[in-house]
Amino acid sequence: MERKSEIELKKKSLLLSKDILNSVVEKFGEKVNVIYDKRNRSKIMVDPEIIVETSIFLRDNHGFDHVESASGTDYPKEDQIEINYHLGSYVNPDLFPYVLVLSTKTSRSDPKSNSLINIFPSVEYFERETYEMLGVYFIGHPRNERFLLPEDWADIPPLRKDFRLKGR
Amino acid sequence: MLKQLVNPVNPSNFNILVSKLSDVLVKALDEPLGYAINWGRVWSLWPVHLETACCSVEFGGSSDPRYDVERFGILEAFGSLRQCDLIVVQGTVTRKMAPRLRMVYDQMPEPKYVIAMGACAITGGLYLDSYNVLPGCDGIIPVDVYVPGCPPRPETLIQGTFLLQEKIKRSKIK
Amino acid sequence: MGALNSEFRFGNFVGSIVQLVLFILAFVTLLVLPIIFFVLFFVPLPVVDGQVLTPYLFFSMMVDPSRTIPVMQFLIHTDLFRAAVFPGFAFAALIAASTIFIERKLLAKMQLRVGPLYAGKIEGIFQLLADGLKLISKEIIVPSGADKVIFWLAPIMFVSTSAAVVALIPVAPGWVAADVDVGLIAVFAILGFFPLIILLFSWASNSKYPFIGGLRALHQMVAFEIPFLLSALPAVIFAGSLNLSNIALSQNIFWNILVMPVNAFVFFISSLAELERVPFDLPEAESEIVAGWLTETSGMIFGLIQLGNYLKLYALAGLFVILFLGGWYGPQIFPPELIPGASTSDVSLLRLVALEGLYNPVTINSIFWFTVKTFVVILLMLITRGINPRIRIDILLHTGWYKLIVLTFINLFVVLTLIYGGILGPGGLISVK
Amino acid sequence: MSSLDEKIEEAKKLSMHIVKESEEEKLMTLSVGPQHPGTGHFRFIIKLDGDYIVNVDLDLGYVHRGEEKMCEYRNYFTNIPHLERPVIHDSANITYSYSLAVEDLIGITVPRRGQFLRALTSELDRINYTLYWLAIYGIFLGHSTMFMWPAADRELVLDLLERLTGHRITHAFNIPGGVRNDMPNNFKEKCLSQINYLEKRLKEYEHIFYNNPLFRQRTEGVGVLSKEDAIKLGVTGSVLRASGVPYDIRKVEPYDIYNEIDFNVQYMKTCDSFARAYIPFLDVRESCHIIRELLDKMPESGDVREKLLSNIKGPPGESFKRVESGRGALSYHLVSDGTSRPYRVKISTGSFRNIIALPFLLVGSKLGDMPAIYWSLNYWPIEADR
Repeated sequence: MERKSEIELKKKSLLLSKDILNSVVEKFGEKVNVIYDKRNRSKIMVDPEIIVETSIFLRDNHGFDHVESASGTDYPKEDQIEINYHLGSYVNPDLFPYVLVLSTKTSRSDPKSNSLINIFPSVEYFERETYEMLGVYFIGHPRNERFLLPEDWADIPPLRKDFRLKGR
Repeated sequence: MLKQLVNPVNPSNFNILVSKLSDVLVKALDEPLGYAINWGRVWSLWPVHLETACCSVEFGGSSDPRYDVERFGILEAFGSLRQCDLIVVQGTVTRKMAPRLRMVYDQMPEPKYVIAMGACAITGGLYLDSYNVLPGCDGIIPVDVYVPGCPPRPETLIQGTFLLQEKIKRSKIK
Repeated sequence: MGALNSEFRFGNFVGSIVQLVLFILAFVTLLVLPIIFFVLFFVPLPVVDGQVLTPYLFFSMMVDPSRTIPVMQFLIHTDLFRAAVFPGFAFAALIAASTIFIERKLLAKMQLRVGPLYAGKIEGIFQLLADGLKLISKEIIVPSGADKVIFWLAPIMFVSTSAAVVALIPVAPGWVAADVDVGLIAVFAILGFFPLIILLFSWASNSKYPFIGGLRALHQMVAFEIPFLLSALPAVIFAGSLNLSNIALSQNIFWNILVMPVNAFVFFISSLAELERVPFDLPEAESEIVAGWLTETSGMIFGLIQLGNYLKLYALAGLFVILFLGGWYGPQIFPPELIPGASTSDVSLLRLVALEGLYNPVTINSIFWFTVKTFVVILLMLITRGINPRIRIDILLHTGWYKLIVLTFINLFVVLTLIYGGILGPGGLISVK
Repeated sequence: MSSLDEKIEEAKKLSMHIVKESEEEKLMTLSVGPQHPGTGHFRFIIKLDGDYIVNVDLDLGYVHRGEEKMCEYRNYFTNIPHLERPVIHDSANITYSYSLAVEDLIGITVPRRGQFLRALTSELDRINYTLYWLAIYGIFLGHSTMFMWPAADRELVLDLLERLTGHRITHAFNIPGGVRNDMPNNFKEKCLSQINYLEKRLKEYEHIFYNNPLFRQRTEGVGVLSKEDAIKLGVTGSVLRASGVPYDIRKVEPYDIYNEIDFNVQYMKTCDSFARAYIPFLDVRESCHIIRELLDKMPESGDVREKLLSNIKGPPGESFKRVESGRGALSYHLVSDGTSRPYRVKISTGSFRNIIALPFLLVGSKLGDMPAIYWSLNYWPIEADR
């Protein structure tokens, strides 16, 4: 009994995610890559220039209305910083368990990205934190400034991989 | 001798008399007053409301009905730091908090005492290698009593205040 | 200036106090007594019970202790004694001190705790002494840029103004430090000083939080002044006098609270607001404005203001008793003589124990009932602290200006109807003969 | 394109920093915290126009300890002790989420009894956290009895947790693969009796606190966060549910055993501070119910833990797992590069997501409402700073 409902849920979520991913790929074509599509989680990688359009498309057509989390990951070998937005929905009950990872990449030497603050106001502090911790400048964000670290912080952003902890 | 002392023409002699008298007075008053005031300080330690990190949960827990530090005259949830005489450094001191901690210490009236609560406040604890954490608060303010634990149980904190009380009892008043 | 003994015990503390007393005794015999004799030679002294009061009389009192009674009788009728000791400052301070202790214990019991326990062996009875000693010996910080004169003066003004209110409260027939004919008006006039003092002090502190607290205190007290005064009015109409003693005397048949319960309630609420107690402790709201106008107080300045606050608490509770709870009236429970047959006895010690001549059953009874009633009112004021959260300033002002003022008129009209109907009041059916 | 501009304008209307620059001189600036009885470990700078707040600027980071960086230097198991420090009184949930993420990464499932024990600690810690939160809410509103009562009953829950896990608050009980120990003897009876007692006490709290007219006056209609705004700001947990969105991770995305548990999602539609203060209280009631059900359905015996190597290597990949903690969704984004240490750990906490609503709610309200609004947001500063 339980197992059956489990399988049904799984099927439903897969169908749902397939639907969303297909529509995004259809709209933006080659600029979107689907990285993975697991149960209730899928990740798409978009080109930096269309991040705003993609998020508007996701918000208006599929009902993603907030970010669960936004963060960045430093990849020094590829000379890139990956920025992830974990999108979720409070409006669409089908999307309640579903989290879509919208990610983009920016270069490490001049990290810049378009801010999503006008589409999802909930990214405000997440983007400020990412700016501080990884040095990614968010174009359009009103406050790219000191947030969590002390005011006199003069080192490189701490979550970069070349920032080493003392004694490690 | 007495004639010399009370001779009003020579003011230095009069000063000697006064200072002798005041010495006698001080000797008589010092010990009982010292006892009295130290006794007052021992049973009336009001901690300042400054939370540096997560030990504040156990600090708050120590004033709950089971541990009830008001038994020992420790009144918590006090408003202004001007009326407090004890800082309990509740856990990790970050680089951002350190200047504020010092500022709070400087603003408190004398006499003031400091308890470093938790491993982080003593050495940095679990966060020893973190980039934003100081290795203990004793580089910023002088610590009287160290209370180890991560976090220390309320009983341990109470034990720490006992040690502080012992220290106050043995101190000289100014 | 030797280091203190590490054997720090309460007994040692008492021992040191005894040592201090012995020292003072020696000091007195060697220095003070000669000065007294010197003074005696030139200064005329009052005549007590047919004898001139001289130190030689004291020696004779050691032999016959009952001879002290006339001296004490003389002393307790002096103005200084009344103002400073019995119905005045010392009595009120004692009640204030016990109020603080009772408050802490009562709150602790309400909150499933034990409260102060170890300072002074028996249930932490000396907790207040410890706090006081600590506060006396603490550094006093005057903030930079503060108006030093006002900063130092305001706490003293606060205490003396509280003491002035206390001086107007009668505790028994004839037992009042200042028996003025416009007693009630005087009380309200003096209470009107508090907002000024608080505002001056908060301004003198040169800090933001005290300033907000001071403004809040001003708003609050001004808003509650009018219902406060109006709620006391029916009692005045009843008694036909503003004299507090006369108001109390007018209630020998029934208590005022029976005909004006609404006004008693309004008076109680207004006095809570006047005292800045929970739920009206907005000027000291910790979670909003640190400690309000007390933020920059340290050491004895804080201690003095607390003392003043609790003196005020006693004064207003006493005023409530005088106005509404029948003053000092209560069933006579003290016997006409403390020890029967002591007056005819030859043993002078027995006469001393029986307080022959000093003991007045009616007065003692009045004082007893007054104190009991005052403590009941104080307890009511304390209990509100345990069961209520803090109110917000706009709700408070709304309550003061709109609701309470209207409520006071209800009882005013009831009382006026009863008086013009010829039922109550001076010359009514039920009234003081 | 015009529609995009319109939407951006609309979003700007929701902007959190309203400054009337022309009236700057009239304003009074107050720095609230970090040494302030009304804040705790963080600071906000408010500007006052009379009694009204016109601008709020948050200053976080007083307890920022760099947990995310430290995670990259420790392996999957040694990360547990420091990861639970941000919320030591809700440590079961913060490690629960981490364990789920690690298990998702390496692809194991926890034995059935272990899942029940995890849920049990999680619920007990939720009660523990919420009672502490309630105590602080009481003292923030000047109600000292309401500080003492929940704090006293919290000790009973702590006794249970100490018996179960070995420590009062920092348990380190939920680890990748299951839980550390099995339940001690007689735990079930003891737990049930404590829960029964707690439910009786909850009624008394309602009498003395929630039904108090003064408390209602201070919170009802204060700090209204409408449903639309709550969704836009992406708040979570009790704040979201008080705004009328029945979103509980335990229900919408059941983890471990929660799909077999029958419980209700508590939500209210009044959107004000009272609702935000009342929802966690209702959650405690629901938790009592869940604990009873868990103890009832728990298998009598069995493994509690999938044995793992102490130095497990995560396969390259990502996982994102969340649980419903006392403050809302608590999620871990774990990136692994195939070594025994995580490559990147991002902790997204309920507090960090809820605090975004504070400037939004405080602007335009009175100074006296500040504590009522601030603490109703179910915010724990250390967790936001990490």
